[in-house]
Amino acid sequence: MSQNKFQADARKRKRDRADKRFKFYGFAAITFALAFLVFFFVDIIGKGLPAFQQAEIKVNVHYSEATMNNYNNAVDRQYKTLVSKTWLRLVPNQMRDNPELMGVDREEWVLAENRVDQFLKGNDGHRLKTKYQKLINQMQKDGTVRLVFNTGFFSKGDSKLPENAGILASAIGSILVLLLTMLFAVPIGVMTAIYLEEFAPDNKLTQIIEVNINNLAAIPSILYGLLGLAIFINFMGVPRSSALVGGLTLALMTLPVIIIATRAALRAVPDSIREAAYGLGASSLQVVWHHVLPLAMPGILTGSIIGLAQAMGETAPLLIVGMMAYIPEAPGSIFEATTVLPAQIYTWSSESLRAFEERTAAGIMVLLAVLLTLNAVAVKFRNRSENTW
Amino acid sequence: GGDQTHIVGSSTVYPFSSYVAEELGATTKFKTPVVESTGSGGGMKLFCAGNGMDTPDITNASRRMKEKEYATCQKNGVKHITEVVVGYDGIALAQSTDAAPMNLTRKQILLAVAAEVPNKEGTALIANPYHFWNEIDSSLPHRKITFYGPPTSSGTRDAFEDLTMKAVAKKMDVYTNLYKADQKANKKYKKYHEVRQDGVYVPSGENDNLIVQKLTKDADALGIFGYSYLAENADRIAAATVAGVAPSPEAVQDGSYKLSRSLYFYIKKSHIDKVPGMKEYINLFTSEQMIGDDGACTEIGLIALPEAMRAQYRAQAENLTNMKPEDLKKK
Amino acid sequence: MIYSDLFFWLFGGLIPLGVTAFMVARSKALGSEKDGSRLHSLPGYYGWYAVIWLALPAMLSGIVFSFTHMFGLFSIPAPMLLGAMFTIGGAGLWYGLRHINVDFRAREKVEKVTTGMLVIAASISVLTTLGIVLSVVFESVNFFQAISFWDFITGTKWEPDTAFLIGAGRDTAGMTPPAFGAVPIFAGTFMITAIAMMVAVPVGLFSAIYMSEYASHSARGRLKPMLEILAGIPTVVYGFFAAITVSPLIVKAAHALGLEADYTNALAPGLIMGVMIIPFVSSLSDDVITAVPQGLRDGSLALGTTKAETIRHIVLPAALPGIVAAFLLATSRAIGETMIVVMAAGLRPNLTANPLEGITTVTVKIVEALTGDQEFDSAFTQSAFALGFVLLLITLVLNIVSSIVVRKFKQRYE
Amino acid sequence: MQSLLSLEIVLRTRGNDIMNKTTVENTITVRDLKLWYGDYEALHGIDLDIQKGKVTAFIGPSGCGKSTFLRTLNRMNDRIPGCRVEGEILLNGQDIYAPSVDVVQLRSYVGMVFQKPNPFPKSIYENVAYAPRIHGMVKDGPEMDELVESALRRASIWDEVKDKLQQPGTALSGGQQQRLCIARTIAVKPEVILMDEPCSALDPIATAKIEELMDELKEEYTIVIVTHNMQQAARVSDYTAYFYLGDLMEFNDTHTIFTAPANQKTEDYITGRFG
Amino acid sequence: MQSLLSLEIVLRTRGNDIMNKTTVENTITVRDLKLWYGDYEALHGIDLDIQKGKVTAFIGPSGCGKSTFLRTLNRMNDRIPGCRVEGEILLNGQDIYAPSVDVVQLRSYVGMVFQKPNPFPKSIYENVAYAPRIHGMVKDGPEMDELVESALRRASIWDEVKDKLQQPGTALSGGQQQRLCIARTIAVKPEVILMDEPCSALDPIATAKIEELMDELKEEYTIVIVTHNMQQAARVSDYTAYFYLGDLMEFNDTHTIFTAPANQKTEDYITGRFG
Ligand SMILES: Nc1ncnc2c1ncn2[C@@H]1O[C@H](COP(=O)(O)OP(=O)(O)OP(=O)(O)O)[C@@H](O)[C@H]1O
Ligand SMILES: Nc1ncnc2c1ncn2[C@@H]1O[C@H](COP(=O)(O)OP(=O)(O)OP(=O)(O)O)[C@@H](O)[C@H]1O
Ligand SMILES: [Mg+2]
Ligand SMILES: [Mg+2]
Ligand SMILES: O=P([O-])([O-])[O-]
Repeated sequence: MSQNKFQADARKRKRDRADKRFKFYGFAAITFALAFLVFFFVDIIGKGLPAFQQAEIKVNVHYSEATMNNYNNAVDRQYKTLVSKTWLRLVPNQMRDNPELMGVDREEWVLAENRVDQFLKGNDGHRLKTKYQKLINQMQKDGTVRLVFNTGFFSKGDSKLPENAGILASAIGSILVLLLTMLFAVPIGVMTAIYLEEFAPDNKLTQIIEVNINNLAAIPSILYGLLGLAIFINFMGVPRSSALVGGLTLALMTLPVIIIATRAALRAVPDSIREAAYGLGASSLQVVWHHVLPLAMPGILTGSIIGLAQAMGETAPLLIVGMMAYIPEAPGSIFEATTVLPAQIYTWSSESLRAFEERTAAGIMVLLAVLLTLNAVAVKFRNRSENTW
Repeated sequence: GGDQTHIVGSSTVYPFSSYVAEELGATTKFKTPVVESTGSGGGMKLFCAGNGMDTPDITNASRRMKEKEYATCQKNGVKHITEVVVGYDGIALAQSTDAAPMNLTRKQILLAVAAEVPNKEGTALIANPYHFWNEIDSSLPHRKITFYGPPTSSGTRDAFEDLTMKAVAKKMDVYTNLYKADQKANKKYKKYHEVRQDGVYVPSGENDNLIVQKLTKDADALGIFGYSYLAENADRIAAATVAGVAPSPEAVQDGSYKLSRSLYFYIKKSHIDKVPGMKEYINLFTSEQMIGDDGACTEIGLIALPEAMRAQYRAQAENLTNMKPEDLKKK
Repeated sequence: MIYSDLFFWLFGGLIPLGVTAFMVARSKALGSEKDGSRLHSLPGYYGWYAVIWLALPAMLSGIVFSFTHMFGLFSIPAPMLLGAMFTIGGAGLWYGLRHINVDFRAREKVEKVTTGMLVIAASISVLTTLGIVLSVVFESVNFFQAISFWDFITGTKWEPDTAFLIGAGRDTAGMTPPAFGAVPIFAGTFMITAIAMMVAVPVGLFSAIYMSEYASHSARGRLKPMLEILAGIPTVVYGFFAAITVSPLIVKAAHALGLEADYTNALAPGLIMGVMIIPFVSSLSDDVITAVPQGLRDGSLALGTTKAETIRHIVLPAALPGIVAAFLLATSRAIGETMIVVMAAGLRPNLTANPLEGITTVTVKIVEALTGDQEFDSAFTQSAFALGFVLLLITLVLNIVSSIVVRKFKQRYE
Repeated sequence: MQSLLSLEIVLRTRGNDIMNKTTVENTITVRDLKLWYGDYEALHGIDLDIQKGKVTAFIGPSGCGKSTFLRTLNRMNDRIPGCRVEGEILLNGQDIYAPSVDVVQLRSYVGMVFQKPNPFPKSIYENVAYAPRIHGMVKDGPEMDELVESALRRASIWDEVKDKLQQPGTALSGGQQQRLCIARTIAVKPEVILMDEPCSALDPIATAKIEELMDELKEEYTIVIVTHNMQQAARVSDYTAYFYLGDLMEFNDTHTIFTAPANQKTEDYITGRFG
Repeated sequence: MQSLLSLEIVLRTRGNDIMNKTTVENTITVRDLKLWYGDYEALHGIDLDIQKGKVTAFIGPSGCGKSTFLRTLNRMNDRIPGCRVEGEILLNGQDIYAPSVDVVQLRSYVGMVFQKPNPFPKSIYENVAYAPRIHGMVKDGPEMDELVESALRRASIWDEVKDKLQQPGTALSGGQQQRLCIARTIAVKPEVILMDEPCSALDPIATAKIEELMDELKEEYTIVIVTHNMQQAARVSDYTAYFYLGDLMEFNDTHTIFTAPANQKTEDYITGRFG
């Protein structure tokens, strides 16, 4: 017995190095993926952050008869191009609502035009004419321009003018579409899963159905767009671009995700619980309703949230059912035209005005924040369900 | 339909149309009309599908309605249609501001993008051999030929072919002789407009911003798109001149810049009393405030019609003049 | 949307009616309980039984009427329809209430109906598949009547311009007939998919190995959701990123190396798509690697092997079917991905092996054909469905293969 | 060897007990019971009478069909797809496989306790109250409280849990969980209680408690127990059935089986020659 | 009672065997071994000598720490997060928990066979050749063939598999799989073989084969076996250790343990009073 029998020899040391290398590959892979994530977020945030500020300028506003006739007269001529049209055009309405304003002449902070905004934020593509640049520089010294938090971004809908564009309408649209998706996909999905997992006989047919459902989960989402177009719009006459058609289309897409997750959750409920309940004389539905479902609930919720989060970020099928449109107002009903956040991002990304670039990125930030929150909630549920038994 | 105006159609008219919609929504009590960019043809298809309130009230187009489309409309009961022209769109050949200025003729453009071009002697057609501009004309720089342009599905592409290729080729004997020799088999040579497919002409998606991005990075390339994009990105891209003329509202209006076309919208009269705000939308769109010389749409890239024509179309819109099928035959 | 209002009224009316029916039936059941005899089922079941007899006929008749209306067979005014439905529902309720007595097995009946509803839900899911397949097949059949299937899948020239022009009603006589050779388009799809897999497979697999074999339980619990964020980022965002950030970087890098690169190169969307599908590979592989029985690891380690040797020689081969399934699933994701390529890849069908050249993909062509200026029944539009059809076939085959493989794997270890 | 012999003494005493009784009442009568899992015949025709108020033990090597047979007695095997039964099982003279039988009702007469304690992840109280509630036995409220208490008392666990009835049943120790499961079964007032290796997951002390409990319960219930532990069978049962490869090899009073098995296989098994 | 007595006869014979031997060589010496799973102390200070060329059996009720202790002997417990060991284990006089010890090397000297047969999902040949190849013991080719054959022969499975060496090991029956696992362990030429209930998943015939095999193997290897089956311990082992709740209650030659246990707990367990 050599003293070194249990110690590493040369060959073993070589094996140890291979061992370390292998572990390093794994580490490197994870690091790469996470590094990309960081790079990605830094890039998007870097692009989108400026959009959360908005330029305002202080000008003399004339509430006069002339303004009433032509809103361009509300400010002095030299400031006309510096002030946002979206503010200007509302002055006559304001005067109509508040007759006492007539004849008033006062200084006010008003929304600046997007070129001013871009110039102030130091964007090279601001396109502000040199003479106005000088003016703005002067105003900066006088303290009559400022950057303030862009509340409009959260309180307004889409606009053709970037300084007025916000995500409210599309966010509401997203919520509405998501609610519809949930309304259709969750009950049907959960019921399907319950049937397949707890009631269906295990025969060829159910196997085919199972394969089918797995397939559905992996079908390119754009094909769901084709389906939505063919079935809901052309066949059933659901209005184009409406929240309903979007919700239904996405529901079809989400359905398999929910089914698969629910089945997994049901399967994870130990059979001993079912046996116990059956042994006490509970009927199959009572077993499911009283015992299995409550226990599977966290898993079902996780799956549903993940499925809905996916639906919320989906764009391609909506492209085909007409949700890429200029829809600046939040829908009043599920039959009205609606836009959703990803669609809004896509439309902004194709706008020609440069100031939309930062809004596109800012929209992405908002969407990501929502999705990450949803995912975090899902992970919480999943962890909870893993701890249950 | 329903309680707000629903507009579909051309992606080219979309920015103006949606601007008007926004203004209407912001300054009146009416709901903001919904504007969907479906492409001119897609819009016609939806518009002509019937008179139901779930069909669009207005369709935009970057070309005129076709007789076939008109017939479909009639067949489906959309009898009374009013046609309105809102302005011109210039088609710009743009390049990076970093590139040396470029002046091209329409014939040179044809030779650069056509699938078949005359050989050196000008006697027969050969597959397009040109990859550098100076191969087409020695006065042009040694610069790689690359076009980023709209795909076949776009009205802009249609116009580009009409205004450059067809316009030149129909006067070039190399092509027309072939047509004359066998009118049936060689009909395509009457007004030749086949675009080469060997990678020199890169069809690019509807997202014109991406083309702008690409142009700023690829100094050799030329991009084909609407004048509004050019106007908006003047710091990054500049237009090539065509026959010495740069695209500008004036040049388009007086006809010296050849690559331009009219933009239209079509009104479904049967909806006008049922849809709140539709009438107001039409009035606003045709107003001076929008499409006049200093109008809001003009500021974002629309090229205004001459004053007289504006008045004419305003009146037409006001009266909801019914379009006659004969009108469509006229060019 | 008068018919949608109808649904509103129907439900609005049914709910209070249902509550009443429930109460009535329940008390009738309780009343029938004489001394000695016990109700067969819990009283609530009798209530539900009545509710079912009320709601089911009413809703069924509503659905039947909606269908006849939709197909234009006949329609009656909405208020009348509403009345008819409530009458039918009332009749049902009356009929149902008559059954209720002590020995009536209400629970069994209610459970039958509930199970029936589960079956219906399951059939909706199944019909969805059928719907997708049918709606795609139907249009493709029209397309393949005009263009031979063989030419479609073997042709190398995709020049549909004239078909598009015909469809748009433009003058095309005498022009080159349209060519629908899908090979270059599929080649583009496969190239991008291949690039994506080259990123996703090594990164995903090694990440999975690290998470399942090396990372502590809590680290794995944190890493996995973080990686899954990659799959949760909307594709439109990836598309934006690929087109605006990555593509120019690649062109710049290529120039630095003296290479020519298009801005619509296949590499940028490929790489980004690869990143996007990393979690598909990593999470699924992680699951199957974790599912490899601990006994195999113990068995190998007890023979005096290192961890890496055990993983490479025992664990990975054992998990292989599952890993392959993960790859196939990721592949089908990549093949069907749309927004990234729509925004970052080109539109030009291009049969090339150079990833720096511009190429196009199936999904891009589908979007192009369905969103541009076109007549709906032109061959050009239908080509979208034909492309979708082949796409569907490919992903179907991939998924079926992968589910078979996974089933095998599970059979072996569960 | 005195330690090994003590077992024999236990057995002998029991045997005498049984012999003294003369009235024999069968609760369950099984005739030519065959069972298939798909194509596999797991039981080859079992004939057996289970006596009222007695403990009957099933023993035999792993996979011989003890559990399978046990589960036919309250039709738990109905749940298994592809499982098919032939033959007759009479419970108090009624065929439990007759089409008119409501399985759900049947199981409230024939309760079951499983190998792994499987309390519901609910409170202790709810664990016991669940079945009486779904069977509509008593109303929630004082009546139910009473029922729960009496069931827990009879399962000899009341004193341990009376102060924490609202705590989850899963938080109890294994042995307590198993007694909770028994209490839950008793709560529906069954006639027969089936137990499938109820102690195999428990420690010795818990096992002793359960065995004691069985002895008390048989006053009121007929008990059938599957066990791997020969000593346990000898200790608790009045009758023992020895199964081997799907056949009932031998069935007799426990004393006889353990002291004078008629069958060589039984003897080999009991003496630990295999298994 | 003759059947129960036969066990005693077996034991007596064995006991005499052991007594006759005088040279005692310890392969493994364990001193005051304590083990914690996190905060839970699973072993409370074990002292034990395992003799070379003998079979030592560990018995005791479930959860008493038999497996835990067994796995400390080749440091398989290193893999369990939160598991901590104190005390000393000497293998041939060398401390196996010394920092200089390479666990991987150690395990090639102390092999292990598990409760559930766990052949690799590879061919039978590869199952056996896997470890020798990694350790670089012989080259692939005739030498390897020879090694594989001799290992399979010694595991008494050669005749059954020699015609299907390329078939997957997982396709064998449970007993064959377990012998394959033994062959695979033997192939690395270990000094000690640890077996954790190697027969508990097997049928009687397969069990008998493995027991036979153990008897042959102890000529060359030191064998430590955990078993639940008292009869098995009595049949195969030379020494028996009785564990109870993390303590080594009693350790002695098998005969003494089974006939005259010093400890009341041991006696209760052996006589089946619990467990
Ligand atoms: N659900 C099933 N499907 C198919 N075969 C089964 C099923 N359940 C049990 N078997 C088979 O039926 C036979 C009897 O099994 P059973 O579980 O009744 O044995 P057992 O005597 O209870 O064994 P153990 O002591 O291990 O619990 C075995 O061969 C088993 O493999
Ligand atoms: N990985 C672990 N983590 C925490 N506790 C453990 C772990 N493994 C075992 N234990 C605990 O340590 C104690 C001893 O377990 P061990 O598995 O050694 O018992 P055993 O005697 O082998 O029992 P069995 O006969 O059931 O195999 C038990 O209380 C067990 O719950
Ligand atoms: Mg059993
Ligand atoms: Mg153990
Ligand atoms: O959308 P178009 O204007 O290109 O038809």
